[in-house]
Amino acid sequence: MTGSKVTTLAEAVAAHVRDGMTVALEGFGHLIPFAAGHEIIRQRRRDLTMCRMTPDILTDQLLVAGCVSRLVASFFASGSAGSLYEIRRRVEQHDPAPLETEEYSHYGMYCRYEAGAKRLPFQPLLSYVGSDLPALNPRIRSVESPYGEGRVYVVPPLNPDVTIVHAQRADANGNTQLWGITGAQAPAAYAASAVIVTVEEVVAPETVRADPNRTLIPAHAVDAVVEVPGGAHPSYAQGCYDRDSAFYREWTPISRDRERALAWIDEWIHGTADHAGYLAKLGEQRWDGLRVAPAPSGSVSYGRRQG
Amino acid sequence: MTGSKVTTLAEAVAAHVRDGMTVALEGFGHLIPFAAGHEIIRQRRRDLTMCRMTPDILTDQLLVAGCVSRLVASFFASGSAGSLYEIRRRVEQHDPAPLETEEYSHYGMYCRYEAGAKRLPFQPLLSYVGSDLPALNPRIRSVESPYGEGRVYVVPPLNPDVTIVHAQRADANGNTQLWGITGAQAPAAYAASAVIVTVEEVVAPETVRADPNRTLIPAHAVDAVVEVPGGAHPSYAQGCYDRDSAFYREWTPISRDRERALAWIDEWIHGTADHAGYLAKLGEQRWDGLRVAPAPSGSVSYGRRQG
Amino acid sequence: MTADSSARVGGSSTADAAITEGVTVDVSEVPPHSAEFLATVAARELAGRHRVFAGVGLPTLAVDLAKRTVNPGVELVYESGVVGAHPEAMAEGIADSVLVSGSEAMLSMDALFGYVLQGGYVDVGFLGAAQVDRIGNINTSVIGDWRRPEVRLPGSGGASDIIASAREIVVVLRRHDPAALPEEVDFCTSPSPVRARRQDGFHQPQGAGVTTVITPLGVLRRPDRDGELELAAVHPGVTVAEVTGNTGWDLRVRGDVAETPRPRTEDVRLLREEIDTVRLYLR
Amino acid sequence: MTADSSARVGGSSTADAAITEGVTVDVSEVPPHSAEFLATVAARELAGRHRVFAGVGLPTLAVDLAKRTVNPGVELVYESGVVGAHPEAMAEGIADSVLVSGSEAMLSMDALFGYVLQGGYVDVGFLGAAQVDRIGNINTSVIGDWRRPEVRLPGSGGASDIIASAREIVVVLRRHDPAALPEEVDFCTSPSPVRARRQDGFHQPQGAGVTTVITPLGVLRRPDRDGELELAAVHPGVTVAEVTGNTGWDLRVRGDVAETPRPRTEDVRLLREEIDTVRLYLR
Repeated sequence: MTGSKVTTLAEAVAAHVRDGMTVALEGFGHLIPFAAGHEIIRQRRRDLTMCRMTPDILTDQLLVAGCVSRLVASFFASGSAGSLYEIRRRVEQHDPAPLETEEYSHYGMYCRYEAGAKRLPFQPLLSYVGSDLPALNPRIRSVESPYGEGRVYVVPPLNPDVTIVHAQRADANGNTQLWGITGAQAPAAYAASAVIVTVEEVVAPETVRADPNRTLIPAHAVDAVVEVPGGAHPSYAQGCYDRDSAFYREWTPISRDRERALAWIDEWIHGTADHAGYLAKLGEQRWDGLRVAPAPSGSVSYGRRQG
Repeated sequence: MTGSKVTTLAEAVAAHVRDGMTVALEGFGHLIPFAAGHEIIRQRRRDLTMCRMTPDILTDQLLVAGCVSRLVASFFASGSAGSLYEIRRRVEQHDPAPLETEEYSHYGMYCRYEAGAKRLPFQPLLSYVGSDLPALNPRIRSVESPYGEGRVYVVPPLNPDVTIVHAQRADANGNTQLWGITGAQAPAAYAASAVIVTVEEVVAPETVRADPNRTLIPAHAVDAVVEVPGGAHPSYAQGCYDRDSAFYREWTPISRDRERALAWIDEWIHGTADHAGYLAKLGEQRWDGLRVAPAPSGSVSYGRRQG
Repeated sequence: MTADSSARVGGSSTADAAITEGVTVDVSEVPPHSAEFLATVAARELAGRHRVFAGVGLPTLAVDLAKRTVNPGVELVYESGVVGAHPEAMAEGIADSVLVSGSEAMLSMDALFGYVLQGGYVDVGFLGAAQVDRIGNINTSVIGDWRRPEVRLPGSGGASDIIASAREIVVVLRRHDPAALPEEVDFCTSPSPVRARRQDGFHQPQGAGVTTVITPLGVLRRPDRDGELELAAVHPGVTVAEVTGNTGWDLRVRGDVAETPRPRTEDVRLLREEIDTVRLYLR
Repeated sequence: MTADSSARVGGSSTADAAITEGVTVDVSEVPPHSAEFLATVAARELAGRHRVFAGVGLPTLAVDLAKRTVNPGVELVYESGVVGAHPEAMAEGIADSVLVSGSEAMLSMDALFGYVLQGGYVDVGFLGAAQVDRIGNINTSVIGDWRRPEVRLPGSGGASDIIASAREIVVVLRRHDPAALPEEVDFCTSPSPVRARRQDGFHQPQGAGVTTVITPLGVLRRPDRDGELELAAVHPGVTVAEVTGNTGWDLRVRGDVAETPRPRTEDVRLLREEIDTVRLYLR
């Protein structure tokens, strides 16, 4: 599966994300694929089952925009910055409509992607003994250890129709490299039928191949590669730009008022043609505040056989 | 668990490897901890249960030297270079004594380390349906999927008393970085009660911390750090030196003749005080033939928050 | 072993003996319900511990303070995969880039939850909660009926994974009333080993569960894996009766109940001027 | 689809049509039992395949040749974790440093076996064997009784993992006699899906099992997941009767049995002068 997979975000989303699909947008606090999520909003997809360990503001926005009817997740708030009010309105008041949720712990959710990627019928973990979570979620089941230590909880595979991730870089074939917090991106990609990777930069194959241990998602698992600089904003890309924590704080009052949230979607997503337009609207000055100073990893050698 | 763990190989082996223990020396073709294995021979340990996915020449040598009475493994030959005759003599002719073996496939063996590291009572995998391996090895069992897809084979945890690995570099606290083929080193280390890491180079903490994604075994899992340049010979260390393929070919006739093999152990292991002595005996010229040209990975940035 | 248990009752003006070794230092008058007070008390719990798994919120603040005061060598572990963080600035959340840059290891989440946590390497799991009950069950999921809750809380995150495998759990609560400390939680997200044991035939978790709950009124401890929470210390100006009256069950009071030492002014200065300069947690 | 099935029977001196598109090229007279011959036949099996999992030994040689001739775009995957190898020299084994340097990805073994293999990304698993039987079971463990074997073979390595999940398996044998091709293997290391199905109630492997066996006498194929191996091609100078007489069961012969095209002199030159210059596999 060689050959360039580079395309535009509009084309990638149009080609791979369809109404009613199960879509994983992964990125644990870091490298959250906001630009791709915003494009799903622009294309007005409906009735998606959204899979994300930490739904974050991105899910709140997709819910406000009416794209999502079901949520598979393990944390229903926005990191340190408080509640996601659209999620709360849906769950607590069924306003404007109920939201079906399927809930795990972080490791339970991660193990679902692992089982999905490995085509295992289930994955055991040590969590949940004594917890009410299995009663709430009948997909959490248990099996007896055949070695005599009693029963252990298991989770079933999660195999999204599409997984979308953001990374620092990939080559045109889709060999994808990320560093910093790597989240559930690799198993979520391998678990999916189709994978879209957005990156800060499409780089030469030689750049990737100089450091193959950094490739966490090889080309064979990737269907579309899109260069989207700043594509994780307001989350961050390690070494590229920092989290827009001010935006995270600003979202709380926006999210609390459904009309304001709708207006935000209209202005910032439907009101911009693409992510470049969104960033232009954000402005150079705000972006300047997110810049980070370089902190080089240093280079190691892989060696070449001589003679 | 901060503070230097740097010691000598003689001290590390004396402190952590005792007769009758279950010892994992991992490294999949790459970074095989030969120097540590040779030190086990020098210290005349007995009755060890040796765990290695690919026993390789190292296990053949430990068997010749009388250190090992039991072998847990998934491949009983020496890569492309043919039979390990000491293993074959033990198994086929019980000469000079039988060798108890416990056998898995590669992924089965890997999953045992995984289950050991994660303290899971078992790990499922898709292998073995229809194979005779479960009949040969009663530790390979099966469980029924609670999601209705039938039974699947599982393997139990493997928790060595000691795991020994070799790596390109670590800091004095034991934060260990390796690249190239990473094998079962990380799960084998986490599965063990004690861990010895030998490295090509002990580096400053700043070097490790400049690229934290390369740390596969953090300090908290490591008990002893030993700087042993060339410690993987005759296997290799990516970027440092190449495999001594000539030695691999030379071992076949040595291994075929038990008296020759014993003489080799006497001359090369008992006849040298330590690994530096072994390398000196090997000679500068032979080492020159294993040198590799540099192939830099290039540097990425992790970024620093400004202001 | 902890700062609290060595402190005297009765509003002494000398600060935590474990820190100052008898030297008199300035103590701060910040009220016991303040984030500064809670964070300082929480930070002291980390004296002598090797490895701490810090959850979202106030725990992030407390571990930062601990690393600057009572335990510079403490190894900070985060569910995002960070091991041995050396942040140059306060982390605004458990996935902040400052936790990553300069850390000792950046593991996969599988290695973090599987090897580090389930592997038994975490001494203290440091969590926030909406409710903690008598035997140390934690609720972070819902208030009310979970089919249509009054309040949808964040859910488990890593909490129900952490409680199963961390050696012990320290919880910081920002309220102390019968709703936050009920006889039994509305929903058990992260179970006490007492509750886990009732699930007959299951492989039992290795963790001791919640051993310490720090609230705006005092410190509750559950010294016995099979036991219940009891009052170990009251904060300055708080009476034992106030604590028991605001707890949702008949709270047992230890015979040696202590008074919590006040934060040092230096602790409060560090929190305000060097750690949480943006007032993210110090609300 | 394969080179063999498009070739004519009867010792034509024109080489493989799939490679040369009708142009007459020099063919080599290396004997069919030579490593050069076997590697060339094996390499041609890879035309049109995306992703190949190369085992220890002759397969390593064959995939190198395939990448230089019939399928430059083939993605080479090794159990050591290498994905998309671009070796600058012939790999002396599946863990050779030349497979790592310049590769597209160096995955953990968990990702390689779990995600890539079990995940269904491998089109062809390319294995050596001591025995292959009628329905395509592979023995790489022991000859004789496994409790005290006559010959202790290398064992499974990755083979029993690969056969369960690779779309199909190609085996190269260096002998063709009833001992190497018995009615039933002495020990089944890596099972045919036919044998797997007899294990009632088990989640069945997705792979088709062994579809092709290349021997010094000919090429056997098992076109049906539920079927048995049959003779599809004989090597030049070999009769059908020679093959059936040296096979341990009543080998079915296809109506359209072909003659294997000889290697091109260029294939042999590449193998000898550019690939296996140290004569590691070309023994």
